[in-house]
Amino acid sequence: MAEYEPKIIAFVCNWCTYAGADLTGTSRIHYAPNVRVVRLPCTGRIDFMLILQAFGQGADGVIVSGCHPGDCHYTAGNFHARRRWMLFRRLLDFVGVDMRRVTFSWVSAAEGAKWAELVNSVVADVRKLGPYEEFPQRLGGPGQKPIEVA
Amino acid sequence: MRFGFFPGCSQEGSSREYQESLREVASRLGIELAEIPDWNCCGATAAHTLNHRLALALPARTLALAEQAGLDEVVVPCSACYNRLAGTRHELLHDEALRQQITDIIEMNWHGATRILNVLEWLNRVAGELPGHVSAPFGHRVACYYGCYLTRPKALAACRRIEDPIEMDELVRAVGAEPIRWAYKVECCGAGLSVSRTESVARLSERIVSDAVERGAEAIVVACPMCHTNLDLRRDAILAAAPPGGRSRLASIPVLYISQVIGLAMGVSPRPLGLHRHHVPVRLSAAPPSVAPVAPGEGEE
Amino acid sequence: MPRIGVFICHCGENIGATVDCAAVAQAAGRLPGVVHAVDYKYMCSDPGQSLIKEAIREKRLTGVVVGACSPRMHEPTFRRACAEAGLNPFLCEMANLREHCSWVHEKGEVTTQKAIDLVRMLVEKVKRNRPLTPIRVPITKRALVLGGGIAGIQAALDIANAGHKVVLVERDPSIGGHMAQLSETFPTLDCSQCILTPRMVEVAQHPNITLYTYSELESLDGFIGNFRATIRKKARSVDESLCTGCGACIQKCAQKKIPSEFNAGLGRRTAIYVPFPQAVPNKPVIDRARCTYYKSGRCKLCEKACPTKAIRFDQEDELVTIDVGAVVVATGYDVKPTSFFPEYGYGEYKDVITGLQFERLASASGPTLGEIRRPSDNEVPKKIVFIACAGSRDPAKGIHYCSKICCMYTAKHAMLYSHKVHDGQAYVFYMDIRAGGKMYEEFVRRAVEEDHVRYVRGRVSRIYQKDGKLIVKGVDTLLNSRPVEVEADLVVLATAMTAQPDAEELAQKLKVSYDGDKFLNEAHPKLRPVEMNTAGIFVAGACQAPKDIPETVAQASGAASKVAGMFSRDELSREPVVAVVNRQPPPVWSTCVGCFLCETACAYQAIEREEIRGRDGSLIRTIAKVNESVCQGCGTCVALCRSKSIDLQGYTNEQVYAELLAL
Amino acid sequence: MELLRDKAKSLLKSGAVQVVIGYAAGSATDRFRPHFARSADEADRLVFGDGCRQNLAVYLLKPEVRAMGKAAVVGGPTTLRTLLQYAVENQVSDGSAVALALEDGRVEELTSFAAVEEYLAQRPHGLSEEDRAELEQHAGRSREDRWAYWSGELARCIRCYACRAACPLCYCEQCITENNQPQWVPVASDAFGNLEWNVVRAMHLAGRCVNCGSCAAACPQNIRIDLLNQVLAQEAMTQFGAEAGYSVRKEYALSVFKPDDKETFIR
Repeated sequence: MAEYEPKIIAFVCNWCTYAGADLTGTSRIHYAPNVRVVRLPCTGRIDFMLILQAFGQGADGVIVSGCHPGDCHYTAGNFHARRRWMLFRRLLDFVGVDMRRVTFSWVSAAEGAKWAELVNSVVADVRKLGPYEEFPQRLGGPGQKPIEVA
Repeated sequence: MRFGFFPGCSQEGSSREYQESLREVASRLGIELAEIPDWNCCGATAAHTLNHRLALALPARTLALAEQAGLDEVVVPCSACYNRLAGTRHELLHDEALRQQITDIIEMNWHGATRILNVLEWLNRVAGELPGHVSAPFGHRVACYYGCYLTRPKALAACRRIEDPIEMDELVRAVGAEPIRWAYKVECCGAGLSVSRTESVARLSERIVSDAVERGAEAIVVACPMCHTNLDLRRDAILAAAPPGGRSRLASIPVLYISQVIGLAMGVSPRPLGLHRHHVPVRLSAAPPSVAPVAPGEGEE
Repeated sequence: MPRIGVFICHCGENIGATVDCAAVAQAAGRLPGVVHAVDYKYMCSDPGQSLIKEAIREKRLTGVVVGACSPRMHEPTFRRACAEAGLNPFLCEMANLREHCSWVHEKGEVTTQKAIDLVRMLVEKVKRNRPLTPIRVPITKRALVLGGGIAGIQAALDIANAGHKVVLVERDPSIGGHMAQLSETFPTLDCSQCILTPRMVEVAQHPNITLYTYSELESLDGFIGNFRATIRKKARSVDESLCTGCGACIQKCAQKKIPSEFNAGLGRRTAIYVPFPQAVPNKPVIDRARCTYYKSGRCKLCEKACPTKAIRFDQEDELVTIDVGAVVVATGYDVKPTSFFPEYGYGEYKDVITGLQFERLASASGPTLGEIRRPSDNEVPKKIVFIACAGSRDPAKGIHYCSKICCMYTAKHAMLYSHKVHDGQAYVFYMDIRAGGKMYEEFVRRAVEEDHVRYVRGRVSRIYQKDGKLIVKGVDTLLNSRPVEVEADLVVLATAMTAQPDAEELAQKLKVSYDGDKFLNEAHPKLRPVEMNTAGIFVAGACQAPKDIPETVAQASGAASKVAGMFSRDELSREPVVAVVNRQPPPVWSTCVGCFLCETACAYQAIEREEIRGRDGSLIRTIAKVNESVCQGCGTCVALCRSKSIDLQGYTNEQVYAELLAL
Repeated sequence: MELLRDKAKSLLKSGAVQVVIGYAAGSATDRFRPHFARSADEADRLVFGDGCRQNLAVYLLKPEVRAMGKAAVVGGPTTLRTLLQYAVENQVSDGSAVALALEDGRVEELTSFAAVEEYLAQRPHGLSEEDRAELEQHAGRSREDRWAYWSGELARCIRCYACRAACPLCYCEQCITENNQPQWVPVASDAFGNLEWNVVRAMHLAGRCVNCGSCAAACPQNIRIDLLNQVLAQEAMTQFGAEAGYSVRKEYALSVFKPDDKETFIR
């Protein structure tokens, strides 16, 4: 059976991490193709529910990344996001979600290499963890197993 | 009121009069100075030039002992001991890992409750009650000399204005004295070179004493044993280093501890204040009758 | 039914080399809602764009997805193309198949599949895009300039000369600021008054400039293009229309011993006074705190002396409200007084003065008419010591930064002193000489080589007085650090340049941010130095950071050009990517429950409270409302809102959710 | 009980309030139900006892109760904290409601937010010892155990939304679950839908929940959903020093920030 390829979904901010990923491209730094990037104006715009929805879509790992504190194009978006993540992480961990599959990071527009290294390390870690079988799938989502009718 | 007390080596030896006068003042104010049981040497310069952990462990043990004895605030007369104890407390409170390491070494626990006060901070606490106890106002012009350790480093400084401190000036004013404005409040007196290179101490201290004399001070007031040693004990070397002429006042201006000035103002006679132990005899003209001339060396126990 | 067009670009070899563009186009063609899918070698080229335009017209497309480079690169290009073909530009999205796919992955099926996924994400998103139109914001073409120093004067003149109305507000009785106090200016030693006074007169006479002196900003509301400023015209107690500026009242005034602020406390002035001879407007003001009449009700000598009966003791402060489109903050700086330095005598030594006070001594209109005489006994000092970095670059004193201009004006002072006191000797204690401007280094070298100023590299630890002399104890670190003592007659401290004492209060009125030292924050230190984060407010001069006159004037002209640029259009158009609170038909009005937790979270204060009232005026509900001209579109409020009543145009919840579900 | 009834009657008679929201005897000796006393004899049916734990502040925002005019609400510290949290969230203005704080038989009338703040300031803050111990006990387990426990528990959720109805701070007219464009929270009570709902409910109460326990009490399936709120309340306290309902001036934890908020997990 072909080697297991983890599915990674990334939510990134447009001004720093997305631009950083662009720089990875212009510098032709190769990295694992498992990630799909959703572009949002700011980490402040990233709703915590998106992370759960991503897992519900069959994702095995989620990356959430934006500007370093102080660099935010909107001055405070990332500060608000950080506070949300601090609380949300504790809740998910308490409920037993595998937090090793959720990665939060700051990647600036100048850190092309860091983006590539981040994706590669997340893909490698998640590949070791294997598919996130135990996480329930969204009804009608791609990972949905047919419902057995008793 | 009850305070902890850490005499350190100087209070038992070279500046016993500082402890004696401090205890006189404290008892007049109804304050108990409870010596920390089984205190050990603070390590002074020797320790922190050799080994950083040793320099922290020695004072840390004393801090732990004080905490166990329930002495929340400890008065430390000698400014070198004050620097070591307060410095250790500051470092250990700001570095949890270091605190863990040091408490392991001394095999005692210390939670950081004890606070370290030097004499000026302690006297400031009771400054309000001083005028009430003054029976013989110390009506003299005095030059308050703060030296170095009381104003450095900035984080531990007991004085608010580290370049032009006024705490001692306010205290002497509270007992009727008149502090003069002079330029050598925090200039170096040569400190530790007192033994190894006395001529440097002589040169530096001479400028301090002569500036005080030129500005009409009748006495120099200090709050640290080292300052007192250099300005008082080394007076002969100072005279040798002084330019010729105008040496009589240079030879006779006495050096008093702040606690002695307050003691005198409270009407305590010179002997209990240890004035007889000074190298430069304490003769203050037109001083209140209670200050009889005392020849040096007389009455040595 | 959505009719989506997908256009895959080869970008020459950049995408085509590793991604099978034809397969991607084919796969895209099979996606539900996609009615047109092609791939082409250079989609951003002219033929490429016309491919898109024709497809829009022929297939009546309702949405376009271009699979090519990064949207940060060509999103504007393709959106313009769609607009030209009649499709709302915000119905066009880009999938990043180059930087995020072809350039970073190997050629092969996996990469092509990723490209297809990326396109599918954007197709699902574009189905939920709605047509948006740029936000139009009307602009009031009048500028408010705060501060009448050289920065404010320059900005006001530039804006006025660009044909726009300007209101210049100055707190002191006259404009001119600190520059008016200077004797000569480095590096050319031309007289400060000679180059400044003409500009001051030009301001007073400019038809487009309304000048309010002895006035302060009371409050500022509104947003870019639509500010409402309230200005408090403090009562001058003199009727400006009648007063001819003859000065008779000043001669007669009984109060003659008031320390003159203009002369930095060295000279004296009367209660009714004009700060300096070249003041603009040259009309006196009564200092009510010091005037005998206001203290005891007697005197009134000035009223008796006034030929035109212009004195108005009962004059009240006046509040003036004006509409402005932009604000230029040019409120200048302050200097630390000598009392800030305990080691230099705490300000008690008369002959230890600040650089500004030395300027007054050297100035022809100063208290000593230009002769260098020391304040204590009016003697000409034979030995003078200048101390650079007094307070600046001194973390222990809480001032970390370098004040930038002291090295230059200290050299200038030493030069002026040498020219005026030939047998005098000047010393300068310095740490480093910072003379980086044009002709600056040459200027300092002249002071050292031609005027024989003794530069001693070392800090001064203490100054004390002895037999009328000031003993300056320093060190010369270049002579193996031997202590140096100079018996000086006069000591000048180049004290630190700081923000104005009320800078914080002003910043809070303007709702702009400031740094730890109370200097105002520019939007971006390198790329937007004259703008501020709050749209429509600009900054110039030393209120933003210590700087010299050339930089200040350059910044003032920069700010003015920004304002003129803004006023060149009748309306301001802004990207419609802003948040919107949903509206529902009555009686619900909106799903927003008015908790306003978003209001505190908004970094731009763009969320306001809207009161829904019934026909009888009774308050039905209070709900949030986004001010579309101020909102920058970060979306923090959208993610914060529990009931999802607020959404971000261009990145609505539906769009983002659809993009995610396409994976 | 008597004190409470007299107080209610005097308030009603003086017209200070038009309705007193308290508890009345329920269908069994140990059961109580909310009671809206608007006249003297209705006030006589007011009772207070151990079982009265439901947070009555929830009725203050109901349009029907608002229509009755100014209300007085009976309750313990958590009810008072709800009042202050309503103030932070601009739902109740100062003086528009009276609180009757009940503690070991005494009734204290608090008419302003300041009075409520002062009353609460003397009471213990934060989670009680048992709550904290229970949380530790849950959090201490391995991840697999925690996941097994919670996915099992949440699977039993029938999405009746009684928790939402009971919670005073769930007052959104259109809750996110009723938003179907996009369908953030799936309607079906399958494993994913239940997880999504309970996580969203807990997060929406982070830094707001006053730990009154009404949600867990209302849950027909007896799922300990209040633990989810308590873990977030504890985290908000340790990380941001934020505690809901103790001061009108305290900002909502997620609408403010400190530039140097400490965290260890962001790469």
